[in-house]
Amino acid sequence: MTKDLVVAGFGGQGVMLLGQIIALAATEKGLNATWLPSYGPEQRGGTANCTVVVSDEEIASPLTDKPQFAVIMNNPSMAKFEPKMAAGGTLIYNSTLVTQVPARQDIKVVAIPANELAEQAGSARSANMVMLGVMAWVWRDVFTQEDLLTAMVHKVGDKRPQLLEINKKAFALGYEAAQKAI
Amino acid sequence: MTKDLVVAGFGGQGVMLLGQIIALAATEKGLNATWLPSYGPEQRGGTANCTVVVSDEEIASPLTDKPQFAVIMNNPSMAKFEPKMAAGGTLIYNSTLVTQVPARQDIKVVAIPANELAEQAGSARSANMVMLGVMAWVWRDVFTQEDLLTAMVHKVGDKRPQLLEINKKAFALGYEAAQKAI
Amino acid sequence: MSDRPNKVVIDEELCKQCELCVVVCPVHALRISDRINTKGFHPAELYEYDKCIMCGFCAMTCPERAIAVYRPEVQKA
Amino acid sequence: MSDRPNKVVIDEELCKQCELCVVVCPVHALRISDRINTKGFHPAELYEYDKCIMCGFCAMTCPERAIAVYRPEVQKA
Amino acid sequence: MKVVYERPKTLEKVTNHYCPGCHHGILHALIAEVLDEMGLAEKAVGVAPVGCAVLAYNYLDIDWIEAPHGRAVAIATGIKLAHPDVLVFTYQGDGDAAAIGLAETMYGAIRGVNVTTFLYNNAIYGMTGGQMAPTTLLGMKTTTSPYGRDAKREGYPLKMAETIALQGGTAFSARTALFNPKMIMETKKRIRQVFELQMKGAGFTFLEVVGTCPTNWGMSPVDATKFAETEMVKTFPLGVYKELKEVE
Amino acid sequence: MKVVYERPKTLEKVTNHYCPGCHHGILHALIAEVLDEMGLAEKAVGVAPVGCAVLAYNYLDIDWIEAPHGRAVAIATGIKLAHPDVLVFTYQGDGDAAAIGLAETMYGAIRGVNVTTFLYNNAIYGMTGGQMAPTTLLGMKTTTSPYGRDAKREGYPLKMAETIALQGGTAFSARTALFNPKMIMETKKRIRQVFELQMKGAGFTFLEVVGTCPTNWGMSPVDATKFAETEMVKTFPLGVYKELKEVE
Amino acid sequence: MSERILMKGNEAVGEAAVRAGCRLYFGYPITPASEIAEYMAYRLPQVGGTFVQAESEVSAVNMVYGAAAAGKYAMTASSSPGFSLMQEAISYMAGAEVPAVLVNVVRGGPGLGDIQPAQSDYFQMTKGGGHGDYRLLVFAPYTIQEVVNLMPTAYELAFKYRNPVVLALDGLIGQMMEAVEFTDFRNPDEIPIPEWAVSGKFRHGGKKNINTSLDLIPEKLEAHNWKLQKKYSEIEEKETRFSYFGVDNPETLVVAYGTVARVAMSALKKLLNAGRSIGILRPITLWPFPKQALAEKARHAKRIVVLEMSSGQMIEDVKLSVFDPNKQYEFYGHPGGVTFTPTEIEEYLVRG
Amino acid sequence: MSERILMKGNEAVGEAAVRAGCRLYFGYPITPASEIAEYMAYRLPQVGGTFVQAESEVSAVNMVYGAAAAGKYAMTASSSPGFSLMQEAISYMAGAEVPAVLVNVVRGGPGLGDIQPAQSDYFQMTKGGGHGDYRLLVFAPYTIQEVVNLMPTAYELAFKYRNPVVLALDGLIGQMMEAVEFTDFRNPDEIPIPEWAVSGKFRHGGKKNINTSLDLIPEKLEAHNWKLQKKYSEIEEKETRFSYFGVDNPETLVVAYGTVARVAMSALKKLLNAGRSIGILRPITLWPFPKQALAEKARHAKRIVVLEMSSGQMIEDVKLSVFDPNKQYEFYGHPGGVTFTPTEIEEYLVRG
Ligand SMILES: Cc1ncc(C[n+]2csc(CCOP(=O)(O)OP(=O)(O)O)c2C)c(N)n1
Ligand SMILES: Cc1ncc(C[n+]2csc(CCOP(=O)(O)OP(=O)(O)O)c2C)c(N)n1
Ligand code: SF4
Ligand code: SF4
Ligand code: SF4
Ligand code: SF4
Ligand code: SF4
Ligand code: SF4
Ligand SMILES: [Mg+2]
Ligand SMILES: [Mg+2]
Repeated sequence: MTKDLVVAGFGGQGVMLLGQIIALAATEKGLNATWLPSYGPEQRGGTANCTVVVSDEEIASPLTDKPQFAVIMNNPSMAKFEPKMAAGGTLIYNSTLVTQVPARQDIKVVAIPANELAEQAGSARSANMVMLGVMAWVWRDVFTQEDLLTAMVHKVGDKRPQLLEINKKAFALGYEAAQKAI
Repeated sequence: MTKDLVVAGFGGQGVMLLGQIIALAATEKGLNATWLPSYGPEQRGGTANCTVVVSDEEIASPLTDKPQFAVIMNNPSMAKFEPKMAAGGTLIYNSTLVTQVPARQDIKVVAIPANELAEQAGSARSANMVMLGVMAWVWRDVFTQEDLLTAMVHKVGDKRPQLLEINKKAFALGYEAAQKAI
Repeated sequence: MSDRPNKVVIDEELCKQCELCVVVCPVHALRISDRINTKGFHPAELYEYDKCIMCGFCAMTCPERAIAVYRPEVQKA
Repeated sequence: MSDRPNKVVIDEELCKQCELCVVVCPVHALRISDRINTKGFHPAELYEYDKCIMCGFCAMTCPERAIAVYRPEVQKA
Repeated sequence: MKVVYERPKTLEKVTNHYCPGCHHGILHALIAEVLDEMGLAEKAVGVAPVGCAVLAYNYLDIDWIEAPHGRAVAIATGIKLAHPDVLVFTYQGDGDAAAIGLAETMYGAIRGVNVTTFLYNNAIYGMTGGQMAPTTLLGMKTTTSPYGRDAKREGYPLKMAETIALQGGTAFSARTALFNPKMIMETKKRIRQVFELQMKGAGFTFLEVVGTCPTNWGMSPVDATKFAETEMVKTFPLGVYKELKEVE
Repeated sequence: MKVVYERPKTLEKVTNHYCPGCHHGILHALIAEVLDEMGLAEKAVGVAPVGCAVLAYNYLDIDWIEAPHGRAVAIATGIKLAHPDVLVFTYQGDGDAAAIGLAETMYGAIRGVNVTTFLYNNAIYGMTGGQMAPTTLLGMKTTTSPYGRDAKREGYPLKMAETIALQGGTAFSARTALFNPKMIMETKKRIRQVFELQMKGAGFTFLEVVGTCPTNWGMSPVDATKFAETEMVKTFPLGVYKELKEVE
Repeated sequence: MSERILMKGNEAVGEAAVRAGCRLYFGYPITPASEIAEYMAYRLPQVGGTFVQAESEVSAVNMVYGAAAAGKYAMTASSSPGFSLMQEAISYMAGAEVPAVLVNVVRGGPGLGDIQPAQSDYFQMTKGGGHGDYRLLVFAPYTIQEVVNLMPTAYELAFKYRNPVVLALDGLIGQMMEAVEFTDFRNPDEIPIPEWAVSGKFRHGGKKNINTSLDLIPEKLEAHNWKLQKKYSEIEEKETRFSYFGVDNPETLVVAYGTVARVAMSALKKLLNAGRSIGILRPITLWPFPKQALAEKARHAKRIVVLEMSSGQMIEDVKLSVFDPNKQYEFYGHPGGVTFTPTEIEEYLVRG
Repeated sequence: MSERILMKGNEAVGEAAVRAGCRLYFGYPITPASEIAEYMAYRLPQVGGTFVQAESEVSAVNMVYGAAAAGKYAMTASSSPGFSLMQEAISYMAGAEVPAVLVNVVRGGPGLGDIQPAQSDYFQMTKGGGHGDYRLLVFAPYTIQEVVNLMPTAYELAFKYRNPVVLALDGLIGQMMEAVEFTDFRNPDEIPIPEWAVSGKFRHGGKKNINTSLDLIPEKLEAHNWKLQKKYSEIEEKETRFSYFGVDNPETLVVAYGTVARVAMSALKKLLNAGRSIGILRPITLWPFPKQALAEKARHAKRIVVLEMSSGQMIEDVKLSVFDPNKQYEFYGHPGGVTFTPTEIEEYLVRG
């Protein structure tokens, strides 16, 4: 099993963190995982993205030019990654912000109103956690919800219980939405 | 015709200048000439030396490991260069200061009391000009006395007529001594 | 508002919503608007036209030089 | 001179004939000698033994630290 | 209708890459305004640093060269001696001009090179993500002084305007800031003054400008501006430290 | 028989390579004397420069490292942090410490590195044959200022003791000389003082010592010494510029 | 301590150095290497070590020079432009036989270039760089775990041979995260201060130590040079490292290191599954270069394909190693900070 | 003006530069290159030029960078350790396509080494040096006259290709004197300021010039790199220089440059007189290396003897050029500042 995922969006949308939580969850499960950020000028103002590869074998390239999975948080990222998706891949996008709906027919497309759900959970800033919940469903063959929630706690800490609650709620809403949408 | 010469002595003995005058005389005659100084740590305190090559052909190496001619102004230089002389070469030394008389039988050895003659000419500092006079005789197949004297004036200038007189006198004494000695 | 002569003109595409102009305005005539520009920022706007004394502070403070300030010809009394 | 106790002892091989000691000596007790060392320098020497007040100025000035200065035990009167 | 303020002609009409509220943008604009007013844009050459201002060449409509990190004054020296008739200035960060480039900056002053240096002092390495600068305040946390700058461990803030003022070839050295309109006007006045001095051949002119780095200070632009006004100036007192009155 | 003066133990008994009458020899000896008196030779590490003192390691019987040109203070920083219990000093020329090594020397002072720098100021590049130094006097002819140093062309002499004194981490900065016994004793006193300060962990200690270069000044040793006394001190006033009294 | 930790490459460099016994870090920030300094600034005070942010790379490497000459495990890290500034000191350290570990997280050049992963400092690290005849041991790990595993070796060899060692990474390895295991933790107090260290005479029996790269007598300097060359020969003989993956006598032999090798692995696996006669030789030491291994693996090959994130540098060593005009040598590269994609490598190898 | 003047190599460098149109010199003293700076300090003010003694080689080369980017003929000179310090800026200049002439009077290394003639910076000048993929045109004259003759060419090519050019001398050529003739004297006012020069917009029609080596978009930086590589190919094609002396198809082919070639000439002449089948190929450009010429001359050779004042650097380019395993390659060298003697070369060639 080798799966890869691109997470892309604005700098402030927490896409790096989302990728790291998934990589951490994999590591904690004893799987191999790589997390590769885009860095540098891309970051400032423009889009930020990272690539996660999860595998039960040794991972060769941490970088993928034809992602199987993608979480797309804004329009510029959609423009950048839709054409790169592997045929048969799954593209999940934040339908609250992304107005440019994917046109490709050879990929699975999942629209998740991440910001809406996040606000429902208590903070628009937890849109990335909504997407984590979505990924929990999408990669349910790899992770339990518990796996990802534990990794999330390890990553963001549990010092601010209120924030954690919001994040968990967002996660749950995402998981639910994904179940419905897919 | 290709001739080479090593001039060696203490830093203050004007050995560099002596070599340069000969190289200049050759150049002014339309011959080819190279002058190569030892430089660096050898200079401070220890011995200084230079190598002059004069030729009517293009000069390949400006550096010679078996000099045909040598002007030796002090003991350390004698120790250094006597063993290097080409068989059949001519070694001229300053017998006022050099106490270590050359032992080799396969070279011509010429003792010139350069400092004495220089003092006779008016200044111990013109010992190098005595040796220039000597070289004028030794290399009379290449240079006229005039050639070397002209080059000397070009090199040291004629601003200080008194000094020039001493130098010329030293030159003459050297030339004379060489005629007698060789 | 549109038929009143220009006082403060903000290039909304250049604005980065830093609020420096808002804070510097001595008469509190500026605020951050609800609009959103293509870079995702809410640009500043002049919302108290009459208060504005056209001092130019906002313009000289704006790091984006997104603001121009004009002084309408005054009909002297 | 040799049976008088040491006052100024100059290591002639170390001396470079710079004359700094000669000039610094407050009583002009030093001079450059006629001797020549293996490096070709004429070393300084104490030529006015009696004048020397053993102040040590020459020693502390000598860049070669070629000079040692001693104060003979004085037979107090 | 009278123009109170319009974007200066020499300031290219593009969105710069600076973070929202960063004072780099203000300093750029002031230089552009003075170039416009003095009619010098055609004769000016800017030397961009390595630092957040590395792309300054995209923002002012004059000739530019991008120097290796810290070497702006050396580059400027070469240009000025090649063309003594052009106005040459360097635009540098504190890391660029006062850490890796300290010797070059100092020698501009020692040699009295007839160029102008603007040092944007934001007490941090902005471009590389918030490491300690020579000018980082004592106690300030940065990614390379994570326990807060401690004089015993990380040394003392370097006061460039004062140090430069001490050098023989310095014609002008001052520290200004940009935290309110008065200081902005003061800074602009000084920019004009140093350009005038340069055109008269006075020698090295140096203007340290206290700025902000909201992003790496972890503050809003408004708070960062306040921090510059209340905290930065304690370590970096504003004022003129050397000023040549007469130029022969 | 009482010893008034004997060659210090730590001064190796070899002929040094310095030209006759060069003050480098005096400064070496004074450092050796202080090391002897303080019993620190076993604990001392010297950092030799590139310059006439490049072979200093042959003359003092202590551990030595020879640094790249100008980098002595950086090297010293590495050594000191590796072994805080050793006494670390750099011995540098004006070219080494104040031209190519200016940033390194300054940062010793800014950072307050607990090492000592001796700067031998002979206003010239001795080792390379008499080129202009940062400290060359105005009007002085050198092989690279053949028309005499002109402030407009070659800039101004750099005053290191004053500039170093300005930096926060400097515990001591002074300028002394060696042109007469009084000054020699003063210099020795200061050497002891800076070593004591270092052993107390005071921070960066800096001693600029006005010396001579008879060879490249084209003077006899006696005249050169006089020149130091009468001319050099005009541009380089002797004195203590910063002195930490209390060390926590 | 054998827990698997998800870690950024640059941070792993720092942690691995700490665990190898390094307590002295001197550095100057530069993308994409800055996290090494940042990690050390945070980590070293926790273990009684010292972090100094130098005023420049010139200064940083000279601080390392001093600390290493004093006998301690010291380190600096930078990226290409900063590494260029270190060349004089590196030549000195090689000449004076000072051991240290220097990290170069290579980025796109020349000049300021960009900040993306590259391999265009190959020549600089393996041959050119500073002046004079000297060599550096250059390790080019391709996973973060390999970074961690090589670190203690890097220090051991640096001190064994008294020679600077370079860890050549690139922006990708520096910036990515993956799980690593740290097994060793060496107590620096147990690392003896070497005999030769400039550390105060009292530390080594009152004998005076001099560390210098100067010898003004050319004959002596020549002798010193031949001594260094002998050491380099010994290193070539004993310390060459590589890995090979593929069929035994491949028709197509790919040569690549670091990130490129890693990306190429994906393609290789596919091609091997498809039954192709192919293999990849990955130099782990760029110097000493695995000459013999390469010559052997190339014996039956027709195509020798060199992949580099540069415009072609290692290709010269490949040719010199194989030294057979009857092969087809192909270079395929990306200079300027562009990374290969697995697909493009696969396509290239299939097409070629 | 075609008088023969007896002149020191280093001074001839200065005079030749002045006559080529250089009026801006920035340098820092170092043996054995200092006389170049000293000569310029004296000479440039006479012709309205400017000499600046920089505070370091880093600063000197950046001043050259500025002046050259401003469109003027500028120069610096140094020797090995100083040249190492210039590597970052040289990489920048290559990247930003800034033309200048840089002189390296090579001395013995590594480190502080000594101050005697050497050739051990070959790798640094031709390949390694700074970071990133770039090349420098490297001229290696072997007489002072050749120094003088190459100087105008060096500037012309620097500006034609917008690339730094290196004049590689060594202490022997720098310090020796021989007669030279100066024929050209180019009035710098007649050298047009190029279009691209950063010299104030008014000088080039109000169009804004930007000089930079930065491009943060890797794809663009890659394209820029390929553009540079194309330029380098053109230079390789058009600007390779060498000289050959000896029989047409020598059995023994000697390869040497600069001082070594010159010393070897003495031996060669003797051996040719003695009827030996021998020849010497002397690269005049070290980069571009005379690959084809060498391959041709080597076709019938059995022995290929490479002589270098180093521990063996050019030998790699010789092998890559000939690329034939059926030859005998011999390296004979002196690192550390030791110069060959004519006799030893003769004996070596006879013995071998
Ligand atoms: C030789 C070299 N070293 C380091 C860097 C990395 N670097 C780029 S900008 C910078 C510092 C920026 O700080 P500053 O000069 O204060 O400018 P700011 O971004 O704060 O305006 C550094 C260290 C580099 N590009 N080159
Ligand atoms: C990088 C480098 N640049 C230049 C030199 C040449 N160099 C050796 S010593 C020296 C200057 C010596 O002057 P100073 O530091 O004043 O010492 P002094 O000899 O006067 O005591 C120079 C430029 C060098 N060795 N290395
Ligand atoms: S011009 Fe002055 S009063 Fe008007 S909005 Fe701007 S700051 Fe406020
Ligand atoms: S100062 Fe400028 S950028 Fe900032 S909010 Fe006001 S208009 Fe926008
Ligand atoms: S000890 Fe004093 S008095 Fe005696 S010789 Fe020396 S300087 Fe003169
Ligand atoms: S001071 Fe020393 S070196 Fe100089 S003359 Fe006197 S004894 Fe000799
Ligand atoms: S990082 Fe800091 S200095 Fe740089 S643009 Fe952003 S706020 Fe300004
Ligand atoms: S050259 Fe000058 S500084 Fe150097 S030893 Fe000689 S006199 Fe002293
Ligand atoms: Mg800054
Ligand atoms: Mg000096």
